[in-house]
Formats: sequence, C-alpha cells, structure tokens
Amino acid sequence: MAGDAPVIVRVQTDDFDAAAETARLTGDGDAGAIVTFTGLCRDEGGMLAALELEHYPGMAEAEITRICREAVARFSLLGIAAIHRVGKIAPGENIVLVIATAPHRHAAFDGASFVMDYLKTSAPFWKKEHFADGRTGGWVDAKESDDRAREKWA
Amino acid sequence: MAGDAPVIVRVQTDDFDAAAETARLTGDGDAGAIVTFTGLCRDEGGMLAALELEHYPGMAEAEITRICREAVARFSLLGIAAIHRVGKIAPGENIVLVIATAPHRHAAFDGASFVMDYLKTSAPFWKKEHFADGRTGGWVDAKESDDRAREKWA
Amino acid sequence: MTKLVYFAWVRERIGKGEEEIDLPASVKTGGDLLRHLKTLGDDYAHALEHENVIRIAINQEHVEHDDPIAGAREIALFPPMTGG
Amino acid sequence: MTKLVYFAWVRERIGKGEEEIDLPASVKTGGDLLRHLKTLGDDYAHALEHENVIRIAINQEHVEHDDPIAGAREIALFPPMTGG
Repeated sequence: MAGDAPVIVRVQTDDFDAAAETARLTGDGDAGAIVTFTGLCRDEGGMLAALELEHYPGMAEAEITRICREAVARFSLLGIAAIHRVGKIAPGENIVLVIATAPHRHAAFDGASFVMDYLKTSAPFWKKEHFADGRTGGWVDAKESDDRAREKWA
Repeated sequence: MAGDAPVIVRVQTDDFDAAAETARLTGDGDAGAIVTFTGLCRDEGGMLAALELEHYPGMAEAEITRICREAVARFSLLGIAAIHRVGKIAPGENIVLVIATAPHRHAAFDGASFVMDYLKTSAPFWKKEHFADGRTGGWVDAKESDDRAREKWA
Repeated sequence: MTKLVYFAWVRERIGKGEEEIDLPASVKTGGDLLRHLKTLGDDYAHALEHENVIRIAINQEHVEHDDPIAGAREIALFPPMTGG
Repeated sequence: MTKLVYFAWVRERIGKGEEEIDLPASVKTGGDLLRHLKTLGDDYAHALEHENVIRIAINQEHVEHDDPIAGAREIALFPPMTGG
C-alpha cells in the first residue's frame, strides 16, 4: 500500500482544481474515505489586498514530498496530493490543497491533518502581506501554535 | 458566527458535487480553511455489487441537522454541509459528503471529523450488502470502533 | 392507537414497515413495548430476540429503553445504525 | 566557494537572493557561518541579528545550527516558515 500509493506534489502560481486532483488520486475501488483540505487567503476584515508567497524552489517540493511519503507510511494511505501556490494571492483565493485517500475515515483525516501540520512548519514558504491601503505589511510571523500542532504527532 | 452559519443538510438518491456544495458554503472571505470528507462505497476486493442504504425519513435529516448545529457551536464553524445518499450505491460511488469551513484549519478538521463520528452512530441509516455473485448479504453490523470514535468527543 | 415503524432487519423480520396498534396500559416504557411485542407472534419474537441491541426512537428522537412512552405519536424500532 | 541562498526578510535585509563566497577554515558549523557573515557588514548584521530564529538548510535539507557544513554545495538561510 505504502509502496505504490500515488504521491502528487506541485508548487505552482496557477490555481488548482480539487475535484480534478481527487479524480487523479482515486479509481481503484479500495478508497472508502477522501479528506480534502483547502487553505484560503482570508480577507482580514477587508484590510488585506493580497498575500505574496515566496518559496525555496527545489527544497519546497522535496520537503512536501518527504512529508507526504511519511504520511502514506504512517497512516497506510492509498494516495496523497499536496499542491501549494506561490506568487500574489488575493483574499478568497486558494493557497494550498491537501487530499488524502484511505480505506477508512480516521486514516484519511489524520493523513491530511498531519501533512498540513508539518507543511506549515517545515516546508520552505513565506508569506508577506500587502494591505488594501497600499502599504506593504511585514512578513507574516510564524505561530507558536503551529509548532505545538506539529509536536502532537511526535 | 454560530448563529448565522449556513447549515446544509440533505438526504437524496442522486449523487452530490463537492465543489458545488463548497461554493454554496463559502464566499464571505472569512474562511481560511475548508475540510471536505467524502465517504465512498468500497468494492471489497470485487465481491460487492452494491450497498443498499435505508433511512428513517424525517428523523435522518433532523438528526444530521442536530449534529451539524452542535459542530458549528462547538468549533465556531463558518458553515457546514452534510449530504447522505440512500438507495442502491455501486462500488466507487459516493455515499456521504461533509464540508466544514472555519477561519483556521484545526476547527475545520475537527468539525468535519466530529460530524462523521456522530453521523455514523446516531443518524438513522442502515446498509445492506448485495454481492457480485447474486447473493444478498446481510445487513452491515455496527462497529464498536465507531462507538469509541464518538466517545472521544464526550 | 400508536404508530410503530420498523427499519432494516427489524422491519424484515417483523414483515412490515409500520403498523398502528393499541397498547395495554401496562406498557409504560420502550422496554415494556419490546416485551409486549414479543408476545404477538414468532416474527416479533425473532426480530426483537436480543432486546439490548434494539434502538428506540419516540417522535423521531433517540430514547433509552427505560424512558416513558407516554404521549408518543410514533415509536420507531431499529438495529444499531450503520450509515456514513 | 560555497553558494549561499537567502529567503524572505533574510533576503531583503542582506539585499540579495544568493551569492558565492569563500569561507575561512574556521567556519565549521551553521552557527559559525552566521557569526562569520555578521562581520561582513551592517546588512548581514541586521539580517542575522537574532541568530536563534534563523533556519539553516544544507543542500536543501534542514539542519541544526551546530551541524557541520563540510561538503555543502548550497547553504540556505531563512526565517521560520509560514506557508500553508
């Protein structure tokens, strides 16, 4: 199961289509559960004009792939996809997509949640805020709550 | 948030479209996280021809709505959808869809997972197996693991 | 008259999906109802043989076996649920 | 020569995304590298002021500050990550 489970990883500026990626992961009839996580750019009460996403090309893809493979092995997933956008992203737009498929629901929930918790703290992406009033905000600070979320899997 | 969060509940014979339901739930810009759970009919190694889903009309919708409202209140969800199919469902087809939207990912994961754990043990649906060799199997037994999954939220 | 509704293998074993019956005054709880129905024939006795696994809903809400049924318009009997 | 790459506010403060530099033999760990770079000018000193928050990757894999950098083709310095 872990050996040949499809692992789809991409970093791209274009938007993604959760339904199309789900169709790529499923099809062999073993999957009883699909959990899809979509992370979006919030509008922060109308203050935010855009987020600018920077990444470390090469390492970003490698790190997400490593996290995904660990999730497949740990939760016996049937498949996993993780797609992260970069560049300028407007409020309401998609940022990240994670899809986990498994025979049963708890593995699929855990797989998708695990990938997000590790991706947040280990994958080399950084967010910068651009405000609606024209100001460029600072780089978004890392959250201690994200570190704690990751630690619960240790 | 809990008071006016959209709660979409349906029991239907037709298939559902996760993307269309997600679009109905989102749109106001507060959502930073969407978690979608899809439960499918497994093929059980080719042995299964179909599952037949029976429900208690009226109570099924009422019970799912009660569970969804509890999830909205408990996890401060921005919206929740739960759609359950009934009738004959072939392997690979969808059975159930749950979508939870929230400002942050852990609430969305917990909301969708909570609804599934309660739906499994409290919503009046029953599955009967029809096998590929023409035999009608028995009614699917309830799983103790589903009761334990629900108890972890108590 | 009280409306009784049955689902899944409870329905199949009793041989009908619903019926209206007169209940004796001695039937005060869901558990009393199960024991009364089992006296009505082999089909009922077979369907309700293992009382502790039968779930009861009154007016479309789950109740315990020892909850009173007074005022029930509709009482449902069914096996443990297996949806989702 | 060793290739150094910088991201996010480390990149902005140093004023460039990458460079190739000769490292003295005394620079043996990631921590040594940070302290060496801070001697190269105010931009570096500002970027790397709080050493403990700077993350280091060697050949595109995360390392600790006290891990050796021997054999590194590419060393990356960046702030804590905020993707997802």
